[in-house]
Amino acid sequence: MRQLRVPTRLRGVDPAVATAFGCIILLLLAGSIYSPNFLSPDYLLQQLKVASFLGVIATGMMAVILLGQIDLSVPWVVTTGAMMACAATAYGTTGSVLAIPFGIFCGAAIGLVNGLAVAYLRIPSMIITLATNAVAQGLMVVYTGGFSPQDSATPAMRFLATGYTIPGLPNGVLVWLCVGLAAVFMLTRTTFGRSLYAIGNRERAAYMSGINTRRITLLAFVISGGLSALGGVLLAGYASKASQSMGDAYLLPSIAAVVLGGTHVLGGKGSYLGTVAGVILITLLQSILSVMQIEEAGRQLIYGAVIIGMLLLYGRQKPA
Amino acid sequence: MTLPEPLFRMEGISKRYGGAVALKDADIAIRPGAIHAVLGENGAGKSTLIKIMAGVVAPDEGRMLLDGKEIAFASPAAANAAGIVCVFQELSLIPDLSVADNIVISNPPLKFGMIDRRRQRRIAEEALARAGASDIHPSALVKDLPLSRRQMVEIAKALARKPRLMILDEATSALTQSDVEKVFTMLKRLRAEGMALIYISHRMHEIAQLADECTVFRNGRSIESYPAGTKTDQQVVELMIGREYSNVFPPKPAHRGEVMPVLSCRDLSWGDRLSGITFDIRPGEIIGVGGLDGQGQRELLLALFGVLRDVKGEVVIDGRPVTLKSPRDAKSGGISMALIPEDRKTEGLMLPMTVRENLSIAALDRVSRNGVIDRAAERREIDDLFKLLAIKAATIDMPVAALSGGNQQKVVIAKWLMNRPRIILLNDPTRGIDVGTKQEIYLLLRKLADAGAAIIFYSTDYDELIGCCDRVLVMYDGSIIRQLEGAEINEHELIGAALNIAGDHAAQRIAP
Amino acid sequence: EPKVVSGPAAEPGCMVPWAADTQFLQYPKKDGPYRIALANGYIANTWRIQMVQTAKAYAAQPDVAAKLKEFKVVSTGEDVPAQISAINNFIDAGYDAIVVNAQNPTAFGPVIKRAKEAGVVLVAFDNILDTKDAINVNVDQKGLGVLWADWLVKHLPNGGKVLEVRGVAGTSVDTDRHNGIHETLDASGKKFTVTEVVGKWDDGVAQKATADAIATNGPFDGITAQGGDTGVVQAMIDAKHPFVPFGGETENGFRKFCAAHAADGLKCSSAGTGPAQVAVAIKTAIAALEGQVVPQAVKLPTAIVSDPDFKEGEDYYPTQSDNFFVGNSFPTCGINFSAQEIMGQSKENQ
Amino acid sequence: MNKHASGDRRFWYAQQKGTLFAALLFVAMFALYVSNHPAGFTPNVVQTASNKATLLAFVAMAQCLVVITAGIDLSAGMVLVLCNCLASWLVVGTPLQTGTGIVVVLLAGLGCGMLNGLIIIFGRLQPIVATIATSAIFYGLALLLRPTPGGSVNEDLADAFTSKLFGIVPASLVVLLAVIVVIWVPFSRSAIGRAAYAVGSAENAAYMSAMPVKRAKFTAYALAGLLSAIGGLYLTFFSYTGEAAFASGNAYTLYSIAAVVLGGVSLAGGKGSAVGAVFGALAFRTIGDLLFVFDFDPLWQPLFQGVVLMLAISIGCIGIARVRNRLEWFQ
Ligand SMILES: Nc1ncnc2c1ncn2[C@@H]1O[C@H](COP(=O)(O)OP(=O)(O)OP(=O)(O)O)[C@@H](O)[C@H]1O
Ligand SMILES: Nc1ncnc2c1ncn2[C@@H]1O[C@H](COP(=O)(O)OP(=O)(O)OP(=O)(O)O)[C@@H](O)[C@H]1O
Ligand SMILES: [Mg+2]
Ligand SMILES: [Mg+2]
Repeated sequence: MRQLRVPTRLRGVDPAVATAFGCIILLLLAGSIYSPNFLSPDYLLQQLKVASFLGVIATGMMAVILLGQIDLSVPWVVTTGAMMACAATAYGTTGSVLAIPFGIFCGAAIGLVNGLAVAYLRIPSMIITLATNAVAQGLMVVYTGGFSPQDSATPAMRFLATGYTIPGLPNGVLVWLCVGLAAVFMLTRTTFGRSLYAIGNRERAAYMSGINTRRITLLAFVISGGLSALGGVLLAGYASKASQSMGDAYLLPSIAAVVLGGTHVLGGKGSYLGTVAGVILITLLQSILSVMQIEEAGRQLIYGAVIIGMLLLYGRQKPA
Repeated sequence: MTLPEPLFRMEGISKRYGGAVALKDADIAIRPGAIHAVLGENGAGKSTLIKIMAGVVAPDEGRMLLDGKEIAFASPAAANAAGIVCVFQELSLIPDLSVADNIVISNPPLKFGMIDRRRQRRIAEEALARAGASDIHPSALVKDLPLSRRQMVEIAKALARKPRLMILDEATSALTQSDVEKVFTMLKRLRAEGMALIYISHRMHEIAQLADECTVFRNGRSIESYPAGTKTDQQVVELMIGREYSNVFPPKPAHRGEVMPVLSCRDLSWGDRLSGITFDIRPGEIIGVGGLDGQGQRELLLALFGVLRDVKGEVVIDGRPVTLKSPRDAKSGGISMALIPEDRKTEGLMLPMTVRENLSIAALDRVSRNGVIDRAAERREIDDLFKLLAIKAATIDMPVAALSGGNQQKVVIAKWLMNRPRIILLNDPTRGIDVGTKQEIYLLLRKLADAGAAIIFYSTDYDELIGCCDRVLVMYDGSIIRQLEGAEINEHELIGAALNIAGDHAAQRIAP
Repeated sequence: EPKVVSGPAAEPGCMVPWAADTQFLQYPKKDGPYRIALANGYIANTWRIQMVQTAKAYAAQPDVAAKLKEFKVVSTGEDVPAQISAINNFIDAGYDAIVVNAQNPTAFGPVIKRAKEAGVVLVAFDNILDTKDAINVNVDQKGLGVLWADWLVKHLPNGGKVLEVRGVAGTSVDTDRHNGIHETLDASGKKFTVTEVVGKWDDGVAQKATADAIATNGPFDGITAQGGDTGVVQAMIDAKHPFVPFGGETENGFRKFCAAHAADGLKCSSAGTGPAQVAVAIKTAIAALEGQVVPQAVKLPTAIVSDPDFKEGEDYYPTQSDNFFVGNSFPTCGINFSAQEIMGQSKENQ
Repeated sequence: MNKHASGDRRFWYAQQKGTLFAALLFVAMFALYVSNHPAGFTPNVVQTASNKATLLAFVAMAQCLVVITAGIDLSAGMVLVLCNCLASWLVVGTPLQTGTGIVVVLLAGLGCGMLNGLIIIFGRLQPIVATIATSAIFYGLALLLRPTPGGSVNEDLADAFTSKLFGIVPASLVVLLAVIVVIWVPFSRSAIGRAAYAVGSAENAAYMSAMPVKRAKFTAYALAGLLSAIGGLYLTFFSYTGEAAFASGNAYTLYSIAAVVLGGVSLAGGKGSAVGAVFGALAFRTIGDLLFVFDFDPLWQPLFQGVVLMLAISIGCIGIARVRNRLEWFQ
């Protein structure tokens, strides 16, 4: 009997993810003490809609974090995506039709620069993405100042973010759903996903196994850039216009959401469902705090304390 | 002759990891001034036992006695304080620190509360000298050293702590013969000084040479303790594996007719580490690579596998010259090469990932279509490999890190076999593997060769080269200095060539 | 070392003293042309970009350009020490006057000292400096809050539920405007319940916060916002919240909404601090260098338009970007840029 | 023995490469700056540059300590902001009150760092998200202290700390040097400091080698808090006031990461020195200074800064082209 064989267990839900969803319910219940409206379907759908922007952005962030890298260029890639999509509308109907793809393309292009630098020049992602963020900001400032910017969202962008294809379900959520399903498929079923995890765990071993580590890394950054830009496009649709600072509010929350969802910051471990939970948690927490009538100082204190509390509940790493 | 009282004693120790039982009701008694060998096949629980001794993990049950007094260790530091020091199988050096830093790591010499670098340097030099490794520069970073040097540093580090009980868990697995000699001399000296020593190794002849007492483990139980020399190797091995055991190496086939070489090297050079490497290998052949450690054997394998840049010379595969720029090129389609790397922890495995994911990582193309993994096909391939290599794992969805060292090594081999490679490069593949498994691997290699694979096999263990290989290339200073064939492959010739002792065969030098 | 003199200022119509007790200063006359620097902090938002563009355009006007040997702009980002250092550098480099949009009004004590020693004229605008040793050109931030609150008081004779969208916490502008709003509402004697959310002067943030507030605490009888107003209205529209009286800033998008939905109840008062105040600051600096009498604290007129006075092409531009700040001219100072002209300038040039 | 001596120099160089590179980068950029500055290489110009740069240098040192343990402190900037707000209340009045104030501010910073350490070590949380959370807490506290900018500081003291010694040497540089000598040198040479490096390099091996893993991490985070507090104190000396500035807190955090990387400290942990981080900070700050000496359209300035930053970090990776064993990419 040299070989032990236990049939594959049905893979249960990760307890951390389950706890995260438990926290969401707890949060809503806590909110409902303040105002019963927190449990109304309208409010919940609205939160989902708002969460979808963060959700799309966090998906890209997750791909990069799984590699053991990070993407700090999110703020201005979001803005670039939004502004460039709107800018395209200045070029007639072709422009309007291509607005959304063009916005995403611009984000992916910045992602490509990040990816090339990280994969081929081996510059640490934390710093190169900081630099591309600065460059993207510089470009957008030049653009805004010099080109009489066209910054209204097209009807298509409005529709994508706030319209309804399925009654009751905002399109933004639908977009997130599609992105999410694609991400789950990619992470669990494709060679790309496997390679992502492998590189995140040990790049050297992945390379020695004949994985094209550079291409995978490059691709992950391109995806992150593209999805950030898509987030920006959605955001522009939601606000019906693009503006300079629209991405600022998404960097730290997207990292927090991914990590809150159980993904390991050093890479190689994490599930998409966890990220979904993290995104919803962050969005709800921000929203509930925002309407509570307390001083901003109190909000910040509670925000920090609640995140730490939740992490302590389920986000603890295994003891060494 | 009365034996001295045991210094350290473990009674009824059990340890479970989740459902897996690593140790069950194990006993052992260690005396001062003796070398105690612990034997057992992979996963028998040896490492777990000594991790408990060294305070790394806590036992579930049982008690430990030091000098007759019951004791428990909360941490490695506590065990250290009690005089128990361990050279772990999984090295515990800090790669980014210097050799000297590492040697004094747990207890650096202080002056005004700061580390006294001069004294640290002296201590390190002393310890290195005691371990017989004064060729290592104390300021070198550990990560820049080859594995065998690291193991010497690890031993020096243990010595610097002046232990009462020193444990070596497969501490010599990556060492070459000459290093092993030095270490043995040192161990014997320590024994004479009255230190208690525990020695774990899968190399039987080492144990025969060193041990005073032996304890055999099987499936987490201590099966038997006996004074060394009271049992034959055969008996010991049967104790270990719990079944009969015969002849280690499979027979070598008779010389085949002339077949076209599948791979030929013409004048391969790389910087000052490789020069003028020329040889051929035919399908069905197992070529050994020998020599002292660090003579360019690893670089040769890496160069063939496309890892090194600016390699001069020609690699010809199936009669066509090729340029390989990455392992990906090397493993792909027509070439179908595989490399079992030297360090499974950093180059072979993604430890936290599951057995399944590790196994199919090198053969993803094989089990996927358009980038989508076919889980059923993957499963089938894995089942085959599990059977072929008899890998011991509760489920394929458990992390590879939870397997014992030997089974991890099997996974590394298996993952490349999934690719059905035609050319297999092995970099010391039996390191840390028990006799039973080693034998399986030798059989496997022969089976693969018979099926048409060409195998290049670097080993630090001469027995293996002698028993397994059809030809052996002995390397010295980056060149192939001798090629041994047939009856020439014996210990005498191997050592002679490795030390580059000019002899009657000097004329046969292959390399310029 | 400026002399304290008695008023009025050389251009009394433009350089209105802040209060009755504001001192008038006369700096020693220097010979032109002058080297003037603009030390800006953050730049990556529309207001600041528009401000910098206006400064450039103003400095390029022939009569102004004739007086300037050099006009240099440096933006240092969010961090105060960098801006302080920038001013120090300008002093060391021998500039005659430095115009500054301070990141923090209280943080410039040491620089003000140094500028004074070096005889450099320091003019602050937008975020003014807490000092009597520099010239401040400012819009009455608290007064803006008062204006908006008065508008609500006027339109909600019986009081009611008001949503207040605040700016960036911890800044003096936010606090001043907030205080203005609350003091006025409290003083009205009517019963107002105010729900506060933080919009950070950003449309996206304000829109989300407003949407949340409407869903949980709505509906409201009146709204006031200090920035990000376009987003606030957008959130009302998305939530199908009835249009209510609104006191807000001067973004083009906001005014577009106001003009379009006035008939449905979106009665707006739009008042704010236009980016063109930088031109007034430069003008004041030049006047000071020329030895003219200037008030230590200049009070700028507030650009205010209220329902039903929104005029297309003058108070708002329906085809233009939402992000412009429309109040971009100070006629009493002879500064008559339109936002459109400023932001579109290079495109026209090309 | 001779062989060992030449080996020593080689190994020393290998270990100090990052620091040397940062120093070189800084000297080159600063030379470019000063030689184009209208006022030239005068004490005033140096003083201005050093006052601005030391602030970031302190935060970069803080970040460096944590990064050495393979952690990261995204709350460093907020600790600076919090200590700035606190100092604007406390560091005033009589010399005794001022002194007490300084001590309290430093202790507060130390406390913040210790809180980070405790949460990360005993809560076993990932540093990146734990410090995102604590930075919200620190900012909340800062806002409580200073809902609007204001407060004051003992101006004599502040001037002394930001002035020039003997009319030439910037006091801030002297303080920076003193902090390196008093905090960094003992730390890096102590057993705890070595453990910090070990933890960053291979935590498991460090644990197996019986090193004080937890104590090392805790010390690193605590000292990081202290160093950020020194930064906060300096901010107060520099600006005479306190402000709960969210954006600038975050900016300092991100800049400190950039500085640390420019300074040759590996974000993977176990490598680099605070001296390198300080040079990194100085170099990073000089990028901003370059705006003065080159005549750029104001709207192009942010782009210029981004591009220079990108170039600066790209210089460091030239070595990758010379790597002959591809496995070295993965170290
Ligand atoms: N896995 C990798 N990670 C990071 N950088 C890489 C990786 N592989 C290659 N590079 C970088 O990309 C560049 C090109 O790599 P490539 O493998 O094509 O080089 P090469 O084999 O030396 O080619 P040539 O022999 O033509 O010079 C190299 O300069 C190297 O720095
Ligand atoms: N961390 C762990 N989690 C789960 N199971 C473990 C863990 N460590 C060891 N085991 C299991 O305990 C058993 C004993 O392992 P141990 O490492 O002690 O074996 P060993 O005798 O040292 O083998 P080898 O000769 O291969 O090193 C193995 O079956 C192994 O799978
Ligand atoms: Mg073992
Ligand atoms: Mg083993």
